[in-house]
Amino acid sequence: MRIVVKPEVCMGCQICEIWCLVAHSMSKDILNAFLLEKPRAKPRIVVERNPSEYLILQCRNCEEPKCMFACISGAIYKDNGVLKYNEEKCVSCLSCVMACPYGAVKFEDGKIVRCDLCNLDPVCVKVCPNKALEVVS
Amino acid sequence: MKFENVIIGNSSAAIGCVEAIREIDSDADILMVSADRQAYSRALIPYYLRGKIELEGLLYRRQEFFERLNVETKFGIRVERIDTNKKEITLENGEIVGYEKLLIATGGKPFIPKIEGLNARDFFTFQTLEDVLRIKEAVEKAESAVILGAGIIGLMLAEALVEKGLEVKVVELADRVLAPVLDKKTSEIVQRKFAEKGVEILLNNTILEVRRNEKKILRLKDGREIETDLLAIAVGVVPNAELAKNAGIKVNRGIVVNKRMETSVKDVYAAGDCVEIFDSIAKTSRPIPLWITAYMGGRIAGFNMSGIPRDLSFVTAMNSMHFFDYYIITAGLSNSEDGEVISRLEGENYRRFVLRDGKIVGFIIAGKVGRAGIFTRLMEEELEVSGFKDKLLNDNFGYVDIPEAIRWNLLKEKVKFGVVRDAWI
Amino acid sequence: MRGFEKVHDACGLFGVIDRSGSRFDSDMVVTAMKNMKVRGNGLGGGFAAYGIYPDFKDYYALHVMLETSEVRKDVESFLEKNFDVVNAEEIPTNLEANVFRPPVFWRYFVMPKNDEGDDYVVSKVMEINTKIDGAYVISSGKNMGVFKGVGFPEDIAEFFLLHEYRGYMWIGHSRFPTNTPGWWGGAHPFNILDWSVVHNGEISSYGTNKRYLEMRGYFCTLLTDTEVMAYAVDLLMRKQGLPIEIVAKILAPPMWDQIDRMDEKSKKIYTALRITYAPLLINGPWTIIVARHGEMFGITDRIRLRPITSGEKGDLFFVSSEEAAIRAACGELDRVYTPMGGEPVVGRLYKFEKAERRSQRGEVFA
Amino acid sequence: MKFLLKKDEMFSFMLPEFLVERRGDRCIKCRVCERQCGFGVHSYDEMSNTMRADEMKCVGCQRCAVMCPTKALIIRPHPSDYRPNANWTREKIQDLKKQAESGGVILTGSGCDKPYRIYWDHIVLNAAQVTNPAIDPLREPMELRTFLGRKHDKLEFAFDGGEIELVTELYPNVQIETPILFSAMSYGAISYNAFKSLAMAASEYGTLFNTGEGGLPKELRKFGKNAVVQCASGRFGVDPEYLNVAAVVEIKIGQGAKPGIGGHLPGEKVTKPISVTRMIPEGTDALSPAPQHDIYSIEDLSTLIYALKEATNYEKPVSVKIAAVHNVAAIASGIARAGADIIAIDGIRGGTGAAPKIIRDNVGIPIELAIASVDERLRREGIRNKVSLIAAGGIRNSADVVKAIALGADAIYIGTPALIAMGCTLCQKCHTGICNWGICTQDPQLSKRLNPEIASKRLVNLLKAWSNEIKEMLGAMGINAIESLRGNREMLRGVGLQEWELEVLGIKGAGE
Amino acid sequence: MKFYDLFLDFSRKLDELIPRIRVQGDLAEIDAKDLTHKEINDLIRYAVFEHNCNKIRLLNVVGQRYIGTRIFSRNPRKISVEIFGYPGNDLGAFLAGHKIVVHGNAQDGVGNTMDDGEIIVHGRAGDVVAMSMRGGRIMIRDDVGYRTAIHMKEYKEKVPVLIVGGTSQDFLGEYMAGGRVILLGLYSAKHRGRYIGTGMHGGIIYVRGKLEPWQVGREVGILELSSEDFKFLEKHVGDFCKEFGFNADEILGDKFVKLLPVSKRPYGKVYVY
Repeated sequence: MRIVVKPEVCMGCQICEIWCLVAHSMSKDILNAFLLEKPRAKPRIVVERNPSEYLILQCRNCEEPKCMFACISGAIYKDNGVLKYNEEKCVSCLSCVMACPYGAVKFEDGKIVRCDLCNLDPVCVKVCPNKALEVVS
Repeated sequence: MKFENVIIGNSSAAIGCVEAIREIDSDADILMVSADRQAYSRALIPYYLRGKIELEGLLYRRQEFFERLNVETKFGIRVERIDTNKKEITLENGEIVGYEKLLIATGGKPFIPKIEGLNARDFFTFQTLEDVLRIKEAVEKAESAVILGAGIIGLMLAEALVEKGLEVKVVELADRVLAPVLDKKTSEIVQRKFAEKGVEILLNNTILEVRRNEKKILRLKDGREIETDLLAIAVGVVPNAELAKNAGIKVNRGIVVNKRMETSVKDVYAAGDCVEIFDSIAKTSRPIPLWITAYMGGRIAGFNMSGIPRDLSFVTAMNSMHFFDYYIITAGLSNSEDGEVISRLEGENYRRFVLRDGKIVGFIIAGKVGRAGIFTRLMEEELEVSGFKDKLLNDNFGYVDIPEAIRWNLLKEKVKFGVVRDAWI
Repeated sequence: MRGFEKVHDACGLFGVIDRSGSRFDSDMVVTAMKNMKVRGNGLGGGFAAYGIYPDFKDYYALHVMLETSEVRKDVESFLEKNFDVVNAEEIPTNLEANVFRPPVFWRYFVMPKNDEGDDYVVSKVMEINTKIDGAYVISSGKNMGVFKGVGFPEDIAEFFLLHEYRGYMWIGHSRFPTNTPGWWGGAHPFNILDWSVVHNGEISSYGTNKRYLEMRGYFCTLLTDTEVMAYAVDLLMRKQGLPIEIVAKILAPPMWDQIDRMDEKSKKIYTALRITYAPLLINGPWTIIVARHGEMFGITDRIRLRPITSGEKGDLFFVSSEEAAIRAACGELDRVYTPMGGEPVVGRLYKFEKAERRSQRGEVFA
Repeated sequence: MKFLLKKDEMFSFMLPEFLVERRGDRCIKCRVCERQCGFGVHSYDEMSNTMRADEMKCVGCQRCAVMCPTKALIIRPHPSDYRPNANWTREKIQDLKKQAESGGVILTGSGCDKPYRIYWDHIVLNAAQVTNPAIDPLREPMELRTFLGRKHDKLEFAFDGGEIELVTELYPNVQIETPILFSAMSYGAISYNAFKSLAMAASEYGTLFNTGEGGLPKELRKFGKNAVVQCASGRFGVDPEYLNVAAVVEIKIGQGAKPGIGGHLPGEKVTKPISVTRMIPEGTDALSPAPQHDIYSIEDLSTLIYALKEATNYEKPVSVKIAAVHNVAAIASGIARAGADIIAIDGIRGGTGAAPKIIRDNVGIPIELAIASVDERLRREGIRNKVSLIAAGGIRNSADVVKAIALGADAIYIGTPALIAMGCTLCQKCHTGICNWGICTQDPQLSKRLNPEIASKRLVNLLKAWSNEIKEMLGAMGINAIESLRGNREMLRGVGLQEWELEVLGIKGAGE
Repeated sequence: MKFYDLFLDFSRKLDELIPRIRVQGDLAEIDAKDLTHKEINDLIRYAVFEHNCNKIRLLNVVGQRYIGTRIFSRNPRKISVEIFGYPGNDLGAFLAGHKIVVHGNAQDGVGNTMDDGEIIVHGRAGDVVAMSMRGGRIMIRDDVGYRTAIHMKEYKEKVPVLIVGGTSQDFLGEYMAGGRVILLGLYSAKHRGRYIGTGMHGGIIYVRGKLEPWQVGREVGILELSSEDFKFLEKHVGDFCKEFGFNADEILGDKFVKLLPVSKRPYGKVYVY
């Protein structure tokens, strides 16, 4: 499976990003996640924005995942068709950042931040007010 | 005893090969023979030394992995020779194993330059588990260290040793650190990082002679003599190709392979640090000792060994490195001056692109490394970027900066072949 | 339009025809209506009888209800002006009968002036009904007549001395109005020319039907929704010459989903009927018996919210709200049939058999 | 909002219309509001790490309040007000100030919002009790199928050889599955996505949408069999194929929101795709003259009606849309006799993408009265079946639909309800070209906000819900086909209406 | 008041009319005497679609409307219709690429919303000629009436052209949004039309002969011709002269002016939001 954006209806509201953050917070509560939790959870979605355009990017869950091929520690692996990431094994060598052709792996505050597909039930897809995100197999 | 697939080696290329074979064929029998006792990740050695991971963490794939993938393993056993006529290999214990397809993934070995008075006990290399265990022990007693070679391995070792409290000097023949991949500006930043931590980097220099009293005394090219408790040599890795060479397989600087990872001999494939391969950007064949190149090479070999013809289409040098939390990613002809060079330096954030015919042939991104993989993709696609080249230098460059007409095409994944379903740790 | 009251009622209907054309007295129809006494409440009953005036069979027989005797002068001068009146008499009545405040009934046998025909008669009837206060033409056909009023049907029969008439076809009605005072003009049957209608039910589409008929020159004056039935039948069958089988499909058309499943030809015909005659779809619960010279038919609404049964015995053909009423009138029957909603049951004189065969072969209306 | 010094601007005396309240305990500074406001109300100030609002720009469209993930925003009419004055209302004062500052004719969007009597709310419906059974629409057949077009007075059949043959050749009629159509909203006035959503929904539900006068883009011509295509005074996008792919061709004479006023799509809305469809150069004003310049009389209308019938080989009903004005009944009679198959009448509360406010709010008559008098007039003349009547302008729910049909309409055009179903909040800023809901805009970033898949589904839901409600009401009346409701004014009673109003509506007072 | 369908109720069925048509190969000749509008177009359709005729000759035409309107088909075959007599209003309305030649005068609405094709009138024409015309060419030998070329429009390469040999009455080019109008003024020294180009916001009007500024709407500017304009005129005036037998060089040698809208957005400032 893969999450893809339909650019013709994506309006760049970034609500997917907001709820992605909440889904990856401790409290899972939007107010607490934003206002109280320190450090604030990191959204997994990549939002590209320039003055006139925007683009929402999720991990493509590639069939041939370069991030996984490049990973020197085995922290990125596939399980039943789904790319997974084991933070404990990761040494932050950034080989995955170097390899991911979509730039879907982020490196923030010394940590690799990457989409986990929310156990195959992606929050971003559910919350999109315009159905601009869809899961394709 | 005969196997359909025999793989010599158990590191990145070997694992890539096994995983590819299993994507195609769940039944084919596979034997993996390796001198190493365990399949661990050599790239993790510096992290182990620094204590970032435990010994357990070095394991790239656990033993269960081989059981689950139904791979027979003979680890800790050296291969004596290959007979390509009989399609057999002979192990050091005399055992003879037949193969239908053979992958040679014997890796590389540290290059040791000729130094007067140097003998094997005097220095450490920094490549294998044995190496690091030895260093770890030595570090406990040492107060100072000298590292020959300011490449990635040398500098990572230097960083690790500084963290351990040693007084570290690095000796480098070139006029700057990481000279093969970085340009002057980035080298300077890296040098500054090391200087700030008290590491002395001796450039345009090398060790001519080793002498000993309590400590080792090193005579340098500039005539200086320095004392040290610990000497490490990290000037590079060369292909470990003797086995192949002895079997009559063509070897230049490394084992010669084509895009399908086939050697000069039928049914014998090679991948990883032991080969030399065509660099799609530099347009020349050379050893490219990189983890991802090894994995991909092994993977491609795996497909071809299983009867699925497939090329390794894009290969070039690419590195991701970090020193004292300063991150650098480079690819291709990253420090070339030949072509149109655009760059932007802001504090320690640095971006440099080398363009030829409007296409990216190399880049250095340092500091905020962001999403450097996008540029590798642009290189691979040979995309004309002159239309938006100014935007490349923005920290937050993304697909949104690529004209819409081509953007969505780029965002489609081009699956050439093979779908990775599972890859366990 | 304002001041109108729609009558809601639940009633008993009955009709009988001798298909050989032999005439018989009112016994069967009165017996049958008596049998269905509980379907009425004594606020309305009535009959139409065909073939009762053989001596004046070429003249329009106008039965006129006069609420006051003064109004008779107006009616008669109107008739003199527009018709040749060959006979005028008060309809004999039995004032002993158990009826409620009976008005006076006169009958006139007339011939239109200047060789005018049916349409002329209709328009003059409408004129009397709308313009002459207190006078209503309750029937206007040739060789037939309507007898109706406020009371149980058998009382009405007694009032009009019905046993003295002989006809080949009779229809009867017993009424149960719920919200209007008994009014003699509001009783059934409703008639125009030789068309008579008795009706059991309530027409939910009354407003739609009425306004369409008004556009066609029919004005509903009798303060009851049954009137639209009579006028609709007159418009479709007399004026436009459509056979009963088609008229049935106008008044009670098949559902669209049923039409959608038909073959192309039938679909086209039914679609044409529904879209052209949409305002004449009679919606709501109803059964009617319609009679004219030579034939009589009964039909219900398309989802049959009100009952109907037909029966045959020898030359006799019956339609009734209840099978029991037929049996009360006639005893053993050769055949009893209960039609589907919207399916007409038809009794015709044998001499119209040819027409009957024709319609039976029209398979799309089977 | 940057509270910066302004230069070179006439100081405005206007009060803000809306108050933007941000609940501090809820705001997470995610800036969704900022990204969602096309009018630029919200902004983030980095120095103070606060969200700010420029209330002068707020139009009260509620987009931000709806989208705010924590529902931290409250947008409500601004409490600052002038001294209450029954004569000089706030709106009148504001309009006047706006004109004093600009010297312009005030434009507005959406329908008339003035409190003229809404007759729908003074008409009640009948239901069956005891004497006839109410019908349960969930289990028994209930038919809403409607045919639009001219009907014959009678059908003729031939009975040759035992077969029944229909002799009469029917006039072209178009079949719809519910008596509700989407009114004319042109591509240009509304966004491509909104336009496409209407087409998709009409096609899915089996009813019609109306292209308005902006043409029908080539790729949407596949929806032609569900399209009413307009031929208006501007004749934009009118080509022979456009006329021939349609179900109905409509001549637009007038519009309820602006009777007697032409259309004016400003040049900035004439984007590339619009210019392709309208067949005029990009950036040119698309002017629709007030009259059609080949129609100066009823005979000329007849000429155009038959020109269109000729152009479509007599295969399609031709509709004429007029605004409800004082002598609408006589006009409608003339239109019927001029050869129209359908007459659409748009009442004073009909919507618009842009109209001078003074016209919108003061010209025309309510549709209830118009449809009642047209229906009655056509019946009196005996020609009601010659045309189908479509009532438009100010229909708000399914009861209004039922009442309109009982007053005499064959079907109903809905515009504003369809827009509301898609998200419109009636902020009345359609004419600005900025629509935060992606409906009434040509800005590609804003129109993206309307996903046709979602919007068409919402429209279909609306049609489904209203149709089901209509069935409920019919069932309650004991009627199982919509044609038995048409003109059935017996089903209506007036409440709180004067004698003349009951007379025009042709209904009795309640209790009569 | 009885209700009539002006066309269907008074037109005979095609079968009855077929004797009125004479087909000779590619050509169909129709005697239009006493035929209604609909009957003529029924016969034209019959000739075109049943007999595959590409040429139609209509004789004895008097006032029948919409000639040529009903030959739209998705098949791009081009039909040519020659009319002898006096066709009625809306000649060639919505014309879909066919050619119509009139030997006689035409009435109002010639080429109404015409899509493509050509209409040539050997005579004069009435009001609203070329209204909302979108493509193709119309040539009128003599004068035209009111509101000629009203709301004519153009898109990309589809540019309608109207050439009038004589002059026009008032409101020529009102609301004009595109296209080209050429007024040759061949029969009088002065043009008498007023309000020329009022509301005009696209297209070009070329006028030969004298034009006073008060004759022109305020949205219009009067300009000199460029060499491109001359090239355009050469082609179309050349065709006009060939068709009607005039001397092109003589006509083109005279002075022309060009009327252009001053703005694509004439009413941009009138409204406030």
